[in-house]
Amino acid sequence: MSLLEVAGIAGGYGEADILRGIDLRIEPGEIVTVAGTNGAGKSTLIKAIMGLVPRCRGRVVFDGRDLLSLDPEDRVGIGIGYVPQVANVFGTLSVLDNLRVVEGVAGRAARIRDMLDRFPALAERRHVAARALSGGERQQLAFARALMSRPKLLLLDEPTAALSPNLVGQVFALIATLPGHSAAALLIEQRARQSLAISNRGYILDSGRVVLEGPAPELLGDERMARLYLGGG
Amino acid sequence: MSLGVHGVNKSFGGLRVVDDVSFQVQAAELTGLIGPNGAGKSTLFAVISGFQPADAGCVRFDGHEIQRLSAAARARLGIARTFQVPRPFAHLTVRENLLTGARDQPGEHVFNLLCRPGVVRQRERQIVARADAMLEFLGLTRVAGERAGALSGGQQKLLELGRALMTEPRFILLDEPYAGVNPVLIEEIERRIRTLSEQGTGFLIVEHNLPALARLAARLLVMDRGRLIASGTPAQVLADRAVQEAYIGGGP
Amino acid sequence: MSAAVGLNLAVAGLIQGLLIALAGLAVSLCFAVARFPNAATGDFMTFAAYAGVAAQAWTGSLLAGAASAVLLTAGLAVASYVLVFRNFRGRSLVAPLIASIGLAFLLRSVLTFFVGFDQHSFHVPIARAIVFAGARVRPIDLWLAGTSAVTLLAVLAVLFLTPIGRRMRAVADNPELARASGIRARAVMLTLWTLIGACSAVGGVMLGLQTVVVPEMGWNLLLPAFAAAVLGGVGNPTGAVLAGIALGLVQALSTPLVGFTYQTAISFILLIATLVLRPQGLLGRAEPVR
Amino acid sequence: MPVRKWMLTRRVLGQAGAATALAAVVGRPARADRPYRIGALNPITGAGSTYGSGMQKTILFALEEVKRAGGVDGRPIEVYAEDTQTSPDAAVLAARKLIDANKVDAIIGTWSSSVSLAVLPITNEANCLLLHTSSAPALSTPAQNPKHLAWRFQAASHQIGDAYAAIAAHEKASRAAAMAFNNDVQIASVGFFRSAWEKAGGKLPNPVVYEPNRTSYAAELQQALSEKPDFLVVSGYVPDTSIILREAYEAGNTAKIVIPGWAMGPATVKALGAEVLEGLIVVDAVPDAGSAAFKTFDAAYRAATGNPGSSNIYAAMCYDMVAVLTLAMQKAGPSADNAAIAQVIPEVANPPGQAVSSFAEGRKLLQAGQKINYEGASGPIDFDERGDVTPVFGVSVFHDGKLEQRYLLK
Amino acid sequence: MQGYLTAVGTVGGIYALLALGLNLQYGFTGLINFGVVAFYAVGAYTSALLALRGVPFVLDFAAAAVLAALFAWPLGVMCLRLRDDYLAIVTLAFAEILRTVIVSEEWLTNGTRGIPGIPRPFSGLGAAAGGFAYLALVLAAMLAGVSLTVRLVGSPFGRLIQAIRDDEDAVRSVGKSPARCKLVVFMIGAGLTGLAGALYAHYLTYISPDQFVPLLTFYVWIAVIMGGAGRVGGAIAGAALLTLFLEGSRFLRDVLPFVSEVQMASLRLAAIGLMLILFTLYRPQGLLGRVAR
Repeated sequence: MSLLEVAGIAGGYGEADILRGIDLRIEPGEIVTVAGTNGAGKSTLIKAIMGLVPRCRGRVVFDGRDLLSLDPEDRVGIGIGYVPQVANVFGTLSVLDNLRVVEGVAGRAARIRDMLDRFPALAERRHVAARALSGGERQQLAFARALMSRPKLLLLDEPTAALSPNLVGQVFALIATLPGHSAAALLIEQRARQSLAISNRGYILDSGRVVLEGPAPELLGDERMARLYLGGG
Repeated sequence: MSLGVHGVNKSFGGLRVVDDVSFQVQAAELTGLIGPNGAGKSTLFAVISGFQPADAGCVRFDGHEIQRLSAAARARLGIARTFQVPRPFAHLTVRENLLTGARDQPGEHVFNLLCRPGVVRQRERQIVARADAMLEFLGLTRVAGERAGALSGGQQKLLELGRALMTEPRFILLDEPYAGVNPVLIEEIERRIRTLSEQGTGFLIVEHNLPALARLAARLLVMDRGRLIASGTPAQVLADRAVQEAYIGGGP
Repeated sequence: MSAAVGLNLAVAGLIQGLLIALAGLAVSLCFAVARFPNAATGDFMTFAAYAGVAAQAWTGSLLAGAASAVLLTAGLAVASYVLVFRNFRGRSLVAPLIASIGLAFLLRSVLTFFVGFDQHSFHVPIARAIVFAGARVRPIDLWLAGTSAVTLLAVLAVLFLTPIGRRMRAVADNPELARASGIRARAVMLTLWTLIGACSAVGGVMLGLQTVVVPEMGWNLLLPAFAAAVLGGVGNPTGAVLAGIALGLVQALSTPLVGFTYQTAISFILLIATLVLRPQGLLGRAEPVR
Repeated sequence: MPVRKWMLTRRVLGQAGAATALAAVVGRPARADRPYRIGALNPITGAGSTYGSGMQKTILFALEEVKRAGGVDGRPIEVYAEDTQTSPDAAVLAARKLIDANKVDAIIGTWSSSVSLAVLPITNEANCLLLHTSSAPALSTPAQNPKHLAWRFQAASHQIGDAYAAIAAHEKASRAAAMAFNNDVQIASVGFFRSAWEKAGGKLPNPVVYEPNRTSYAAELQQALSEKPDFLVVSGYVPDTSIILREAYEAGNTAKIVIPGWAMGPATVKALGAEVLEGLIVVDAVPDAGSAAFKTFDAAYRAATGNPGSSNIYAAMCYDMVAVLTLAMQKAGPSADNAAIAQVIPEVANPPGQAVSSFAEGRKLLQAGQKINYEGASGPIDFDERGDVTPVFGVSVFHDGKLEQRYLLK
Repeated sequence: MQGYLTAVGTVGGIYALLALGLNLQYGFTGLINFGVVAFYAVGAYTSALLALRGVPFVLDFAAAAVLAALFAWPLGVMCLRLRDDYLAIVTLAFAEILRTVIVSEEWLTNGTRGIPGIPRPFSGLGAAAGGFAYLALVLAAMLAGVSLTVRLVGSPFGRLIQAIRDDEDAVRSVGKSPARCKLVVFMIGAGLTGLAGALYAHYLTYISPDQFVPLLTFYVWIAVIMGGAGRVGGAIAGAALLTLFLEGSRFLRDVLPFVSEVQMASLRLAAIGLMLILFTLYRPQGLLGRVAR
């Protein structure tokens, strides 16, 4: 059984649909890239899985449970973590508080120690308000916060956007370690090549629909993929 | 006539989104601006159109420094822009959206409304005629009376283009005009842009649909992580190794 | 102005400021987490004062009276959340604001329906003031100041030192991210409204102890409370407390300059000036554009 | 008050009047076909609510007394009640309703100057009498009261001010000070106090004007006491006066404090206690506790409300309004219009004439063609040429938690 | 009875004018003005003071409207570039400051003594005809307010206002200034409110500071919310409903014999409060309104 199964999900915020029937699945421990042009509905897809899209129809099954009837906070409880693209930390809270705030974590103190061990930069600045962190530190904190609840699936919305090149590498390295922590990841990425390189499979969205899907190596070699991005370059 | 940015910097909360960018765009030379997400293209648009103040540097239009002008004043000067995610007036009809874009409607001042109703009516007739022609061109005539919020994303993109054109701009900043628009219409829009460009309207276009942009643009600018990393003809730019790196990401 | 006069004014201003701070804290908490200015805060205070007088008459003990006032008002605040304000999630702040004005009217008229418009008062021993370095300090002032300060600190402590307070600040910071971090809104909101009720209740009882208990007493303190909440930086509870105290002091110390009639107006003039010169409030952080 | 009872009263009054009217029609025709209608316009709610319902009840039982005494010859009386909400807007609409819908000939019992000032143009225009309990000087100026239809039953501000000065002299004050609630009446009365006191050779620093609804008046008090006065007038209302009295005590004040009677309620005594109030001087156009009219009023008021008559000076005024109005109607005759009735008001209320303390007594003497002088529950009720009552002030002092009347100022 | 109905109609008409002003500001443009009573007072005092100095009525009324609008100008300039709710707080504070000024600056306003003897137009016609003529004047002013609103809303200016409510940035992008439009609406609304104040002052012939309390602002809000924000008919219907309600409770006592008059006052306020809550919860668009945004 798949970890996440999305079938015919459609919906949006205002009157018009942004998602127009998307099918997608993620197996346990798998990294899946979702790419596509701006406005294709990538962020909306992630938010819909998280339960943050007001109008949403279709079927979303996670770990055998129907998600659409659950509140976002309850989806966290059954093993979904979420790192939004912007505003992904509580700026007014200290680094430590950003981690402590997560509810329903068994052995929280130990888990926080784990996280600080894993992200030494955060450990150093644990009493600093999160809004004072650099872009890279913020991203790490957002990861750490999402990982606190030991998610089985991590939803990542363009985690490398606007990061400096060496940080981009770090973030991808970090994502690559997730399966080792028995977490699957759904990754939205603009840097499709780097992202697919660490992914098992990928989906390409356009106008709220899946236009291309397949195993990551295949997609990387697919000339349609290159054309979509570089006009046959 | 030209539009230029000189040494523009813009940061958000310690993150430098636009990093010392300078370039000059001639009206006669249709220009595309490309780069991966987060490269700072939209922020640069916001700085040029007056929606964000630059931290440093200046913006020149037609030889004048304009960075002190409000967004509305820049639009009146002839710099029109569209938004990446369409922002129609959701509760107005499609036609009303276009009417709102028209310039020189004295009826938008209460004094004229009460004291010169004839002038207002006459101008309104002209504007409606222009709007209807615009609807025709955009293929939106069928939905002219519908509320703009009910349109599909692609239709909203078109509407927004039309609204910008209604301001009779001399220079247009288009933020992803093709996103969500069907291919037939893309060619249609392309033709129109080319016509306008030939008539002397300047264009700076951000677009991810590179084939379409490459057909249209005489020149491409490439941004990555806030910096301008390349510029030249489409063929030159797309062959550039650094550009490919920035776009799809380098190999492992 | 002699030093003694100034000192006495400062004492009076401090007491007044602590009262404004309590009300301002209740307003600010609500604005930060529930995201609307609660115009019923003043009438929560009035309710608390009446409840306190009644409970004191019944039990004969001021402490018991005050304690029951806090409990009852906290219950009232929670009930108003459950019955009214909970239903405004996702609407603009105007709707809950208008509803809170309605709630204010409703509360006050239910009070006057049953107890009428007559003046009531707490029974407290009245004693001569202690003269201390030229300043007259009434024993009751010390109690009022002490209790207000302890309450203010306690509320801030809940906010900054407890898990639920941390969650509350997270919701205030970014409600969507809070939900996506698994923070349950219900517990946070119930705690929030309990705090709002308790804070208003202590303010109401203090006000009743210092003055007299009449139906309009809390409503009259609402504008200064709003002023404190805005001056302190919208949604910044610590700022609201400091701004409330500052407002009280400024009002009192400005009287030699502007006279007694303009005393109250001073805080509003300050408020407008602050909004114009520093829209984010004196101690506020810049609000992200929404 | 239960409305059903009130409606009953209204109907009974009407019927009783009608019977009287029938009897009278035989002798004198004229206007007797139409009852004389009185509008009781009182502050049932709002700031004046402490007094309003007592005032309304008093008007009803006073008219009941008139009816029991046989009524006004040839004039049945009806009464309609309305609430001013102590707000000029609401009062104007209520007055309009009374005059236009209920066709009243007289409006009695308005409280607070802004209400009376707002109602006065309406009554004036409709040739309607206005008997009020407000003290604003403007109410009896020729500009506002051109037809002389408005009559003041409350001491005017200048009279209260003079009374403060007289008390200060009586108490042998050397340095006086004053505080006033920021409204027309209170500022005017301490203003008059100041001019009277300075005319008598005393000196008074600027009165401290304070705002309502403050949480503390410590600063105001401090300023008022800064010249170390031995005599302090605090001219305000119940809530603010309670706070000021307590804070004055806490601040160790030694000056004698004088307050007007309306600023003192049963709640004040309960809240402050004997020690704080000890020595407090209360001045009021007090019902002459010895007068017969006051005794009758007091008994009826206790029966109607359960409180002593002395707790509501305005109710006593309303009692006198009914008596003076009905006596004047009696004297002017059944065909008289309001101008004629107004003209004889001083004739029934002022000396010379035999002193009477009720409508019943007065009616008998008037029927016998004698001159009368009504001596009322709220004072002797004598009007000056402007239509203002010239009151007698009672000065009382708190001692051992009780208010003891010490002397009268005439 | 006719005279009473005339009076109710006059007061109701003045409320309707107030509601029209606020409806223009809040209903159509989303400006949260909690200082209605301040502009009302400016109008009332301006007109009263001028009339007492012998200025003709027409000029008094015009000056009241203009001055009220001018008072709105600096407030609008200060606030309209800030967040929506700042205007609410600033106008609320402005109303209190203004009341203090009226109380304190006796040389101008006669302080707490108020201004008696304000002349009333048509008083020469006698009580009945004069009252009726004044009612006609108030209704004419109300109709002028209605036609102004209708004209504004249906005009290119009204279109721009609606566009501003949808997306201010998009309005800027087509070269129009949202702040200017909002300021104009704020001033026009204040002008209508000032005119209402003038009509009130001359009707009552006496004004004092305690007639201009915040409760009045909330009454006007209640009228707009109940009637339906953003609808011309809504403002009128709301004002009518409010007047009916406030006056009707005078007669309600007769059918509720177990309620004392003091309690009746409480019930009146309680009902208003409850209606506000229920309307915002269950019918935010008001009686006649379209769906609130």
